[in-house]
Amino acid sequence: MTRHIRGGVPLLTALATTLALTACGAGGRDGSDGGGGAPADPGVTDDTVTIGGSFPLTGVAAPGYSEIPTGAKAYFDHVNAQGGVHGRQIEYIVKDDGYNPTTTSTVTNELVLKDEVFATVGSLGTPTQASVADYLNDEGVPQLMVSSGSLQWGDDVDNRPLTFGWQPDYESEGKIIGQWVAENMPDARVGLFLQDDDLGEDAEKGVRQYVDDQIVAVERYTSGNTDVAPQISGLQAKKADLVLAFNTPSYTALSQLVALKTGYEPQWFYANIGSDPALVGSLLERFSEGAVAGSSAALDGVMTTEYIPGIDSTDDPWVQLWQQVWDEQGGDGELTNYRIYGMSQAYAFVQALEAAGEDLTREGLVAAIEEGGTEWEGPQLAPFRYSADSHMGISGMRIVELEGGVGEPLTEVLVTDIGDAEITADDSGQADDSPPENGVPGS
Amino acid sequence: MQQFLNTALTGLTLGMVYAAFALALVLIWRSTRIVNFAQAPMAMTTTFVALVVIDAGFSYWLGFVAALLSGLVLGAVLERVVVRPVEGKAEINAVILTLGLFIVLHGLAAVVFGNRYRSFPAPFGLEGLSVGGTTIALNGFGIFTIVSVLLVMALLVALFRFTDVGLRMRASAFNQEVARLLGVKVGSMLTLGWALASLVGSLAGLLIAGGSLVHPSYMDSVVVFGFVAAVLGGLDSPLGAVVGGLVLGLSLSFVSGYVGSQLVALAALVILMLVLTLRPGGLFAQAPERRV
Amino acid sequence: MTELELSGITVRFGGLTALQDVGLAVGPHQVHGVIGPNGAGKTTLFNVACGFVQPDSGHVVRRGERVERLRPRDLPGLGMARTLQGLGLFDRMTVLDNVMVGADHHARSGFLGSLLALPRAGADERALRDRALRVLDDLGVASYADRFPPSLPYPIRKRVALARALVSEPDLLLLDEPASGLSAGEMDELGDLVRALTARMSVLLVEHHMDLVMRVCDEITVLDFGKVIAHGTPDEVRNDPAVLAAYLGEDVH
Amino acid sequence: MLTLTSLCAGYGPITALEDVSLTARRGEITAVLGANGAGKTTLLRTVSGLHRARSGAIDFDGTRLETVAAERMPRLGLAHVPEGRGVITELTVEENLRLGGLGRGGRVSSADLSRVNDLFPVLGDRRAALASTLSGGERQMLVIGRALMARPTMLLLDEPSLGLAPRIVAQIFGLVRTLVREDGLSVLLVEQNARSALSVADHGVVLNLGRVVADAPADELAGDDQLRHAYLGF
Amino acid sequence: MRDRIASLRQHVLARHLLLALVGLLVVVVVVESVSDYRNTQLASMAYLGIAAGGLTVLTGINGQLSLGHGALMAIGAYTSALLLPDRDASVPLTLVVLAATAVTLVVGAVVGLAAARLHGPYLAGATLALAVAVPGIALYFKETFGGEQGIRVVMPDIPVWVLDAVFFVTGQDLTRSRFTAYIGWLTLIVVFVLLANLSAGRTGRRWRAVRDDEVSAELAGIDLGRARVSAFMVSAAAAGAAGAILAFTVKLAAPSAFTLTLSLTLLAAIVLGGLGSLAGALIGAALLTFLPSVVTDAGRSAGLSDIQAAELAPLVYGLVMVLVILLAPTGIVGSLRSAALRGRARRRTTSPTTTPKGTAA
Repeated sequence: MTRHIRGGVPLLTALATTLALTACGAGGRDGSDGGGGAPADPGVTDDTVTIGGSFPLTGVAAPGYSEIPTGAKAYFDHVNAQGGVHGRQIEYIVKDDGYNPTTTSTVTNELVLKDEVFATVGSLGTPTQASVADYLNDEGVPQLMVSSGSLQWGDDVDNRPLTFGWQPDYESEGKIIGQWVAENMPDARVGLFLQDDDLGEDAEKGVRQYVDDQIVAVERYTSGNTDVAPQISGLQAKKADLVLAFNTPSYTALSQLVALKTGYEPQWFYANIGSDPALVGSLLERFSEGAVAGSSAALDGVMTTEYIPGIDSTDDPWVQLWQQVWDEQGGDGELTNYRIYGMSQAYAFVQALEAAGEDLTREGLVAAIEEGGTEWEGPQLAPFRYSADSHMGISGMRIVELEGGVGEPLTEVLVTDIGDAEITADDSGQADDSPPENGVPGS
Repeated sequence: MQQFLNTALTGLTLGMVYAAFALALVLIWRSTRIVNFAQAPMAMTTTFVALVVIDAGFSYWLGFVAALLSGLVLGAVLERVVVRPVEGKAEINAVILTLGLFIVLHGLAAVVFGNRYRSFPAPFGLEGLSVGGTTIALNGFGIFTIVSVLLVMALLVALFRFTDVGLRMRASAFNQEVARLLGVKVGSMLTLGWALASLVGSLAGLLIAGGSLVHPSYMDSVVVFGFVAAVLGGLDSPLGAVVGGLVLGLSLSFVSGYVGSQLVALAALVILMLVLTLRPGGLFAQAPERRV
Repeated sequence: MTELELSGITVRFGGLTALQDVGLAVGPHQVHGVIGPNGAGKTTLFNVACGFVQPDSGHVVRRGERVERLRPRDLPGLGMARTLQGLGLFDRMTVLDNVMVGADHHARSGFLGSLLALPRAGADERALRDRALRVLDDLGVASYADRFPPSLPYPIRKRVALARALVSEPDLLLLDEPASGLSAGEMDELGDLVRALTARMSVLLVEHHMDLVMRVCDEITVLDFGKVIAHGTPDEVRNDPAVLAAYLGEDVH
Repeated sequence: MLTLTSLCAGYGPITALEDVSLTARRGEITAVLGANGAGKTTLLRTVSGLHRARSGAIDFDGTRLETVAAERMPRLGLAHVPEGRGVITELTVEENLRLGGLGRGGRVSSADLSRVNDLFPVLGDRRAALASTLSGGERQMLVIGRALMARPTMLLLDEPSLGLAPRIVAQIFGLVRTLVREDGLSVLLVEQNARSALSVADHGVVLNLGRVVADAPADELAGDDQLRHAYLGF
Repeated sequence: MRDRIASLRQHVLARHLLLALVGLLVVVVVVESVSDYRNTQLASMAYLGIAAGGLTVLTGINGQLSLGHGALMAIGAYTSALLLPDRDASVPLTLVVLAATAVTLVVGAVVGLAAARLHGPYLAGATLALAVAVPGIALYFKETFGGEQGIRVVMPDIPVWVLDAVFFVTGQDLTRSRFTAYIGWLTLIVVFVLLANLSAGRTGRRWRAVRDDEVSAELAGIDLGRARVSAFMVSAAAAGAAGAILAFTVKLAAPSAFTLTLSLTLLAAIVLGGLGSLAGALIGAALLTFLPSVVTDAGRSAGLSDIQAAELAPLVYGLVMVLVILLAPTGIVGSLRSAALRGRARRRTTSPTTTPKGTAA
């Protein structure tokens, strides 16, 4: 009974102490930007610009994706070593969200409120970035070059004026793949293997524009659940002999394993996102003993798409640049396609910084991308679609067949847009660009 | 038809693993009246031990043995050092303790081995067997799974039925005080019980990992399924655990294949609640438990 | 009219018959003892009387009315209270709270009253507390009101347990082995207390300390092997050869 | 053989034994008598190491037992025979017996098994049955037989008559007597059934409220009012 | 002695309201003086604290263990998210919290009815299954619950009168994170006052009685089933409110937020703080909110990589949890309290005269 009476005192003490501790902990940082002074945007000083990004460094999506920020960082270091952009060094803060949208929300809060970044750049994942898009736009923080092909990054400029995509969207990819199948494999019984989110949905929309009547089965898996046996069995039961798969790399490995177990041998067509031969190969490598040949040969004969030159195109000047940057600035490990992805993205961001000029503001940066983005040269095979009406990224890709880890082109570079835009061969000459001497755009 | 067969075969293989895991839970429950929720991360830890051995260039089998042995040791050490003080105390303390161990082992594995997916090899082909021209969802590793679980069960039966140590262990499980009066070192028997259970749990961990991806949480849902399987058979009955595991494995495989894989855990929950409501002592109970 | 009547009670556990056609009646302001060797069925009979065990046949009659499917939680409503052999005190609650739980059925305020701490609930609480303190005072243990039971000596704990039963103001009290663990002196005090209680209620007592039983009981029922082997006043019982045989056994040779 | 000196024991705040001294002599049956709650079972549990004494000494053939663990007792030749409920019901009759034989350390000898089966033919007949299917009398025989499997020199018998009909009680006590006479066993017999116990015992000790109130040869006690008093309070 | 006890106990509500008021003052001062980032952390602490408070009632006071409280929070969070679809069609936040609480209360009643029959490990296992099963429902009914991406929570604009009122009191503009922190802590204070009322009154006493000894509780006329179910419902309602605050803070209701880890975290909070005390629940929530960054920094400076260091915090809770159960089963508050009691007992025994019964002033 007395414990009720006294119970309140510790309760209050606890409350007061913890709150007081919070207050103390925050003391240093607080008022630092409260007072007046230059109206500079957060994250920008005369000689630095601080940006951030959240990536799955741990968890189911980590293989491969966790390498993207290391590539970007290496390229930023390369630029910094050349004196930065307009005299500013780029500081890139990378947070781990484990591909968990709730965690993304927390770490993005941290990036914005604690680290006070100028913009987020390259942050990865559809569900993850969707959870913070409104928040970032509300806070006025540009959400640049999201590493995902969802339509959310660029299709809704009115509501998300600060959000920009980078890679080709899944709908366009679906359309390009769909048209190719309709033209080249008109008799195939098509099965769809889809991740159960925007990735699968957008892609399905695109594919169905061309092969709606060829589709015999649609199976969806939930990211995080590693048992895909029911889905593969479903495809097999419907006798699909061409599987168009829009999934992350781990699920490419898992689907191959299950197919092996159930003796299912369709023609596989993995969307770009899940088809990195080196990564899938390394995931499958252990399952040897005559079951799966290890390394990159695992995906031989599989079709996929390509929108930037990959690690195996050793003759490509861009790949040579990336190799040089990685050798000089990179950390542990080899150059991989994911690191190339990160570097290509970082290259585009540096272009944006260049274009935004000496007086760096968030508004100015956004305007610069909208104005000049379509003209930028760079490693991408097709141009960006950036404009005041669309923030969508790269406009096209080519279809390739994997052989020994190398993509043999089956088509030229095809460009299109979402909706009923036509698919045409790219005539911009973008694929023939070569990088500037020192590897820094605009110099 | 082929889908039905494949679903059933997948369920059978999975059921065997659940059975092994449930058996591990039952062994510990019988001897110490504790449901070892830490069984899942314990098995995960030993699987990572195997991975370390294999990564160091040794064969799968050496890794396999290393995992089982480390399971044995881990079980014994945890019982002696951590669990012993709460045995026979308020049951809620034991539950919280095993959940605490759950978190600790998880965290430890994440720090030491990294919180990411890694592939884990299988000793036999992953290619499905071919029967009459069609390939069925049972591969060499699946057969190995079934055989090894059956073998371990047979060994356990032999141990308990035909050896003096087994007799002592059973006596300790059923009546500690009488066992002590008859000269049985009950403490050692409990330690041995935990060690054996942990070994069986490690086997389940290795079998789930084989030919698939592992990460620190890969066994988490298995602890739920193993628990449901154990309750299905009545927590006290090793035979019940095996049957419960098979029933659950098949049921869940069909739910996953025909309803939706998202609802597998929900199905397990529904099965659990039905059993607890209709037959609280499990499928093999003679009569409902009596109060006071 | 009798306070409590058990008639024709038969209880079987599996194949074992724990009680067979057992009957007894407790009159007003009477102390009725149930005795018998270990395993005779005393506790089972007691459990029938308070609803923990449902008899296979026979019934419980309270003040002339048959009670169908008696449940333990019905006891306060029937004006009955029971102590437990193992005391069953709430170890992580104060002595006062322990006793207030016993008085719980006097309170009228409900969940909402507690949730919002309504004035009515406050008044109820005060009334319960006063009741509880009064009973603790009567038993001479009011000074332990804010202590926790595990920190108290055993005889004090026994009194607290008794206070918890008495605070519901029963007119039939069931005492389960109240003397176990007490010293001879404490047992005498207990005897006086039980006698004093008869002014307000009847008592049904299971006890194996014979001297206490003989001293306080008005009537005694003796069980052995689940059957009544003797019944009567203490004097009648103590001279009954069947009782002597049950307790002391028979010569083997 | 077994000597207790000023033994005190209890549970938490309850004192169960106070200053108890007694001696059980070799080759004799010593009966410890008393009503429920007199402290008999605590006495036995304290001797066999299931319960720790607060003070006092326990000497068994020159070995001090106060701090010896219960599981060591069978090796010392001391067998605590719990009442009939102490069979392990989940094991078969033979497994119960084998378990008894393991207590001494080493393997179970088939000679011991057949000797016990000779003593209790009913156990031999039902060797494969689960102990849970035995009657009360059979269970009592099983616990005694199980104790004998370890070839003890002294039996501590806890209420062997509990819940048994007089005919069965007589049978069991007769058997105990035989064991003492023929095998030279010593027995400490804790009983509530005083007359039956005294009719087979050599010596009797009466406990009341945890204290020794009488200690005398059995035939002397049997005619004494002490006993009636301790039990019935008059 | 008795009089003093009586007078103090008489005004349960007054005492709790007074505490609440003081608490509110502290909250205003702190929320106004720390950064937006700290305020988001404070909001997180609030929802952890509310849920832990509810779990304390269930586990600490009623003795039932639930690993399913993460799932119950999910129900509150999804309810809130469905009520806040976009900025224009918003329901007032107070109503949102109440609705989340009510819906979870109903679900809690169903779960509680099943749980009341179970004990110890069975209850733990069943609620564990609940924790694992519920996110799957959100995935399966994708149309309604948004699948893996979950549903966005769009916080309505802060009402002008609130902005004005806060500015009037504090002289500062109210930012969004500050606003969320206020909502979280106001909810926490209301929930805690109600829980404290219950705990101090007849209902709480019945719950404790059921926890400590079922047989005795039943003999006192308490319906065990009803007591258990009511405790579960109250606890679930608190979890629902916590879910709403989580939705406001994270601005998203997604399955990945309500994994087994969340449920285990809540359990860690109440064990760390001390089972059975609301103050402990709050301390536990504070530790879970603020400890990770401390531990991570420590790990990093001890030479671990960033990713490894990030995994340290759960390891530390787990270790502390195990140690608490082994060494101090009553937790932090319990240990302090018993230390205080020992201190008092020592003083009591050293004082020359013992106070005779009933005469203390």
